Amino acid sequence: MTADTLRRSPLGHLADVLAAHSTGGERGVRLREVPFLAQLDLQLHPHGPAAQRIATALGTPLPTAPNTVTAGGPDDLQVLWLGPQEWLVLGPDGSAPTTAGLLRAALADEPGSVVDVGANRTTLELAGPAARHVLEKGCALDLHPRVFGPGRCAQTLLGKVNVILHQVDAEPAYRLLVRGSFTQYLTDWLLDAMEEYRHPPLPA
Amino acid sequence: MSHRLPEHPDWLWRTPDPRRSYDVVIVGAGGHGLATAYYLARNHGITNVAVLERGWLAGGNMARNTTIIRSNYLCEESAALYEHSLKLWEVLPQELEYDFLFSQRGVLNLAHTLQDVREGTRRVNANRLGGVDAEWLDTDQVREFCPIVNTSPEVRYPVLGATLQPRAGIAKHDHVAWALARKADEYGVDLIQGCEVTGFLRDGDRVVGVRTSRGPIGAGRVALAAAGHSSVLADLAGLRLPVQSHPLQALVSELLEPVHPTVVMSNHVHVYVSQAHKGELVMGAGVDSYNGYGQRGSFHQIEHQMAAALELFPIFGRAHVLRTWGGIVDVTPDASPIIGPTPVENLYLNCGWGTGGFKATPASGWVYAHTIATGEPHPLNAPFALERFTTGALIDEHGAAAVAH
Amino acid sequence: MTRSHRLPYGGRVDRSAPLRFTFDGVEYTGLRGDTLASALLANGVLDVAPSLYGRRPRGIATAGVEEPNALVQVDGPCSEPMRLATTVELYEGLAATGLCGLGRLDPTPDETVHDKMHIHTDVLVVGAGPAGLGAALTAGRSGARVVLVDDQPEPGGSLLAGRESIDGRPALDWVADARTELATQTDTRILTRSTAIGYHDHNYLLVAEHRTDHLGPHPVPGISRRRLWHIRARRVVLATGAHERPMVFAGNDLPGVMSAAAVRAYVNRYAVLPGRRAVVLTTNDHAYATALDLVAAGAQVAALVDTRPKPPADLVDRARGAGIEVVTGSAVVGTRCGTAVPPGDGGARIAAVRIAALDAEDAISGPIREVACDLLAVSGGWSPAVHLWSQSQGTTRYEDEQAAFVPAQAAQDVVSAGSARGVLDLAGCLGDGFAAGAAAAALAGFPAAAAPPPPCSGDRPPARPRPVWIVPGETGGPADWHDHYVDLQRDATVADVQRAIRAGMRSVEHIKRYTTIGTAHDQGKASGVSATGVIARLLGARSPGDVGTTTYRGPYVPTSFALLAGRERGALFDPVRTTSVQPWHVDHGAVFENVGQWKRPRYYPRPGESMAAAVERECRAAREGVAVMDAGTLGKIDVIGPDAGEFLNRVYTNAFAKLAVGSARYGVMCRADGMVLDDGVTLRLADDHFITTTTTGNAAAVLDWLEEWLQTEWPELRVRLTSVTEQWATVAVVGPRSRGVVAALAPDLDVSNDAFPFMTARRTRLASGVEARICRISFSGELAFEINVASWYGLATWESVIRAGEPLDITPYGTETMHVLRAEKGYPIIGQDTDGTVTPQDLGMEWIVSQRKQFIGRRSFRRADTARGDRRQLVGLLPVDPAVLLPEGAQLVADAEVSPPAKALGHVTSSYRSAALGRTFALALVTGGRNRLGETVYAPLPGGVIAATITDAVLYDPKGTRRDG
Amino acid sequence: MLLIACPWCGERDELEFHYGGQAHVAHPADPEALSDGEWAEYLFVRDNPKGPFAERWSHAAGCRRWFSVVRHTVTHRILAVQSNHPTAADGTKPVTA
Repeated sequence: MTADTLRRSPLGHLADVLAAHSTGGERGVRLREVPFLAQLDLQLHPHGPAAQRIATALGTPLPTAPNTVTAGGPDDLQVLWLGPQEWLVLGPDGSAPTTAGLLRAALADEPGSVVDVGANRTTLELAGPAARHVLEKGCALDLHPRVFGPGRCAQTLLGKVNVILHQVDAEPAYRLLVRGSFTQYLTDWLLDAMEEYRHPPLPA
Repeated sequence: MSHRLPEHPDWLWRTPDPRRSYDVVIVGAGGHGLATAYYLARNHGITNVAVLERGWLAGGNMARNTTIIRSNYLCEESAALYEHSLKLWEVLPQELEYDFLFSQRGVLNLAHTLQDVREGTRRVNANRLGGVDAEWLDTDQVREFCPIVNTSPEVRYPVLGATLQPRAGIAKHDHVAWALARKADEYGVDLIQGCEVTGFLRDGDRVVGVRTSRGPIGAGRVALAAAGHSSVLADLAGLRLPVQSHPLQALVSELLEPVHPTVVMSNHVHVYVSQAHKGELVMGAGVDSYNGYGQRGSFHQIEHQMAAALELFPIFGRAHVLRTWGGIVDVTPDASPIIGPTPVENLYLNCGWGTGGFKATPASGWVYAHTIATGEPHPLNAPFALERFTTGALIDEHGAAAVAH
Repeated sequence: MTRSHRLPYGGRVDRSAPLRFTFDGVEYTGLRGDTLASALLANGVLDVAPSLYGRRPRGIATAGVEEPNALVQVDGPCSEPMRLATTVELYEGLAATGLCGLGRLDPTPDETVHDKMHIHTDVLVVGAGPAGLGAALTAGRSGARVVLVDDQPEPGGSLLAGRESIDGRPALDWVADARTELATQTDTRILTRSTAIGYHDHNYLLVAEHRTDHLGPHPVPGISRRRLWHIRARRVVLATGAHERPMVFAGNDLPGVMSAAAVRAYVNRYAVLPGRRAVVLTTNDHAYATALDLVAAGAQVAALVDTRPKPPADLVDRARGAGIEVVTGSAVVGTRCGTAVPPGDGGARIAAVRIAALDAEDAISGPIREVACDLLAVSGGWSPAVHLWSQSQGTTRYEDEQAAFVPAQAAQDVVSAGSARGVLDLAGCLGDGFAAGAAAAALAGFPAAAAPPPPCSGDRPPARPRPVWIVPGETGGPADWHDHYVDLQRDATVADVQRAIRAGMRSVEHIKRYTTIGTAHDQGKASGVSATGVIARLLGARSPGDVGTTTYRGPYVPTSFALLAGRERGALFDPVRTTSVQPWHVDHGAVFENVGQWKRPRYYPRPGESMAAAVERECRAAREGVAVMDAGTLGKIDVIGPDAGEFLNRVYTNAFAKLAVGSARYGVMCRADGMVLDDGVTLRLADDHFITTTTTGNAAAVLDWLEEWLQTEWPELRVRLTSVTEQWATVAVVGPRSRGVVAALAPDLDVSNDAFPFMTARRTRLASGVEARICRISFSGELAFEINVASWYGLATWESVIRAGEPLDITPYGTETMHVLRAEKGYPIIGQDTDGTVTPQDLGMEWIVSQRKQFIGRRSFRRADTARGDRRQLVGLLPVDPAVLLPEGAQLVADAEVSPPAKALGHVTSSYRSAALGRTFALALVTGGRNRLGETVYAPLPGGVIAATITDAVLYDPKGTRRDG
Repeated sequence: MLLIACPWCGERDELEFHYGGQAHVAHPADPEALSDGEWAEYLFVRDNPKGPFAERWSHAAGCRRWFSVVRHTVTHRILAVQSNHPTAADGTKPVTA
């Protein structure tokens, strides 16, 4: 078994910095890394028998409505719609081998793929009353609660970086899944965007 | 101190009605059409010529470019053509008796990566061998030549050096067009504005004239010079061209005291900027990816252009964009123009200049006039024939000219 | 000290908040709520700077964004050029300098932050005057999301400058109530100090908000100075108001000639009296209110000159009732400048006007009389502010009845409301706004009960104006009228327009360019239509509608570069991509190279070591010992599915379908035109599973390319692609002693050549416990291994390689050494040794081009030019002097003596000093190069000619004996 | 900034997409059977109308699907969006028709 002391998440060394830049209160916003989530990229035909088998195996159906998330199962998995034939299965740290096994078994001979992408991206969590405004500084999606909310996800651009955006709470709280090589840049970008909310608002 | 522009002459051109026929009808009274008419008259004695313009003279890309003139292209064929152009630019103010503010202040092409450096030195060496003036400047020399360029090693893409073409520069576009128009008019060429070509008159496989919004006009030869609308016109003649039309934007600032002594271009950071005679900063933005005839582009191109400009020129932070506008560039697969005969007899083609049209104006007119007058391409435009897309002998400028300028 | 021009009461200024400021170095006092212009006027300062070209004295002429004269440089930590005194809000300590139309860039770094915000709305209302407020109220009541933007510090628009009543109360009380109601609407947002600058396709608008400018020159912690709002709106209501036009008459540029509406604004909004003895000149009803308000404020109105022979009787009666002489059917035909100016009271200023009657043809038809004044308030008519409308591609038409260009056909989901579409009375604007807001909300899916607008009083629909586009001069003709200014900032006159027309110009665009009218800082905002009128008159056109306007171009107001750049500056300009090993590279002094967006270590100098020495040391380690490189930046794509082999067969020039599981193969892919696109090694992990690598800079493009073919051409292929570039950290362990290092790291793995041959891969668990895939791949010709681990373990694995290699003096190396090593072996770098015109055959790779299968680009090899035998081909070059390094990019010719212009045989693509070869060498693309082996070519360079011999591209270990160690 | 309706993800800014030029230009089934002229036509010649244009876009920053759009090249109005993904035919419904 691998010693976890060898593992480094892209932002592990910045945990203190993220915490120090987070603020509470009416216009607060918090940023943290949620490292080492299990992530499996799943591709298959959404209406074949395998899809049904996978739903059973995971304990939750694959979302077929674009930009939505399903969740459930004993492993507390979340399944994000990425495309008409592609999903991202998220689970707790360490769950990838088991889940991948389940998925591959359920896929059986049907064409499709299960690829471990857990180390390909890391997860940032941005939460707090000002979280949406921080995102709006660089994300052109309509994030108004009427349009976007908990259980919604989207692959989109934040600033100059591709992200998977997943709203996890109405507070609001969002998870941002970003490729490892862009993590430092995106973090710098977010900290800069959050700076405003560490200061008193502009007097009216 | 800002300079007042030189006054335009007291007389420019007539506003004639079209005659029934001409020896040559040129479609498009932009820079290339006007230069072609001028050189048909001057070099070949052909003056029974009409230049037909859908809108107002020189109102298309000629009115919309960023006026940079240079000849430091990568491919030998391109460099030769543009160098011919530069030599003509050097004599035209006098020849046309019109001060169009041709200013040989040099053009720097910055290098920001080792690959840029390789490409830059390749171009400098190729240019020198081809008889085009070119120098390589290191970072310190760049700073000396243009002190406001941010040469700090701390920037995202530090300046590693630059090519310099000292004879390159800028000119005032309207004045250039009007200078050519005035001389063409003087030679007897009819410049006919508000006259849209709606079709071609044919006699079998031959073109014998054009249909226009002001009636049919006969022509011994018809020469297209309608950048931005080349495909639309060629379509009327049943020709499909390897050309796509894209939006390209530019902008100017308000008038500012002189700070920028030269022209700076950066493919990598994506800036090209000069400070015009009166004091405004003139800049170009990127070509939009999609086809468009709307003479406007996407705003993010302007925003990116500004971010890039400030990366290289922090002093521009508090300058203001006064006006933006868009043109339509005809882009070919190899980013090089097409000049020559077409499969349709008596129909000639000049298109696909992408972002290089303005600087080519005189040479384009020169070689196109030659081609129209003699029926054979001039040696300088022979490589730019339509057939190259069939043979594969492309003149691929993409390597060094991946962005607009 | 000058007499104050501040009125003792009224206005929207805070008399409890005096503010000190300096202008041109002189200290003055103003009030909170002032603009710089109103504060200057309150201090009796009228002229700001002379004109740029004519050096004519020029005064404040308007109270808003259409100001042609009052340009200033706002000083401060980073001074800003070319602001308008009429839009700069006063703050304590403001320092400004007048500008004659030419700004000055301050080299001081600008520390302020500019940011952007992206929002969506159901209804966007531009302009918070009566029409805009009405529209926002009704739209907001429907539950629709509403954004209301206005460039002023507070809503109200024209009501701020007027004295009208709404609902029986002062109009500004209604405005306050409206504001309160909007604030209670949960999804309504009001942006003040925010100017809509651009209206783009698909209802995309840009709004520039000045957030802290009014607070002073210093950054406010955390708050951006300005913000650019990107607003996507379902429906747009443009309630942008109208601009009052100037008039063209002799001497119309004197300080003291001011827009009548501006005069009214200075009196009512700013409580400033711009003059004490005024004359009002008008073509329409509106200036009557100015005249009456001036009288009410204690000024004298010496005459109200109306171009109309019969202005509405009620207006005339009211004016006369206030003691104003009304002169009808007349115009001001000249002005006189005062010479004796009270000390300190500004410079030159109007002292008198000359008034004459005009006949139906606008000719002077009676005696001229002079009336003394210190202010001339002019209303040449109203031009709806159609700038944004026109930017949205909406058309306009000339309305004779109103003498104005008004919106005609919409091109997007937008309406104009109020005076922006030519409705000029308050009741009309309110009604228009209420209706437009309700309609916009309904069209956005939020039907609302129509609420009637409140009743109002104070004005009424205006009577027909009589525009006089050119008030004739007292003598001569248009060619002589050199002091009839059409464009103040450009000093362009009627005489200039006449000259353009005489030169043959007919198009408004040509005349504009000939005269430069409309090209100055104000872009002809207020004067543009007047200029069209002048041109129409001189061309003999029936109406300005036959001449047309020039195109309205964005931005609506000048917008700073810094705001458009936003936060994409410095570290946020462009992403820096790094691998998981980056901290080690930084700690160990790597010098980095930008490769695409990646930062890659170029070399690792020891203290005091030059690059050449470091690279030589690193090369030697790789050739003689063991060296290690971070190869994690290479693109990696999982290709999975029963047809994966077939798919790769179609995209690579060589065959992959029969590659054995566990084996790797180098491949080249071409574009459809046959030119090399990318290369890399593909490994078969299972029957239906490959992992393919791309070059660092091309990873995204190659994935796009593969997906495009798969989705659009070959949807029948059962293949799935997944990018895994960052999933894997890749550590290349290179050199004859690499086997020992890998053996120590991976104790379970038999690393012998027989058990683990070249171009195969093995899965193993490293001694650290980390799962790894190790490949025997070499980009140097040496024995080499690539260790792939999940990137979480990249840094730890790198460090364990370093530790395991320590006894062997393992040496980290960067891209520079990698380039030398591969070049010695003749391996090309796509993008360096190729440029988009190079085929695999040109690279000497006929062996990799299958003759037995179809693949992308194959057909192109048969084209006449592509099939030529004398294309530029990749060869090696050995400089005759082995110490001389050929510069990369050097051109090659056949003769030592060459005089330009000459044709090149080719050029040097790569060039290095090689420790292994004990000399310099290069790679080059040379015409017919492979038939020239042994020939000497020459590189003419500024410092002299370098001779070199053409050789095979493979210079080091041509037999490949070293790859197995 | 065009607003393009991805058939799957809905309306997104143009920046999320890659442009793919004219739609419905198939790779020739047998390139070897084509003359140089015909091959050049496939490689390089595309329609370039001033008016409605059927073109391809890929939602590169989103679901990464290619689809077709009919857009007017002067007004930029989008007249039709069509998914050409095989799944669509199999019953999965894009969010826009």
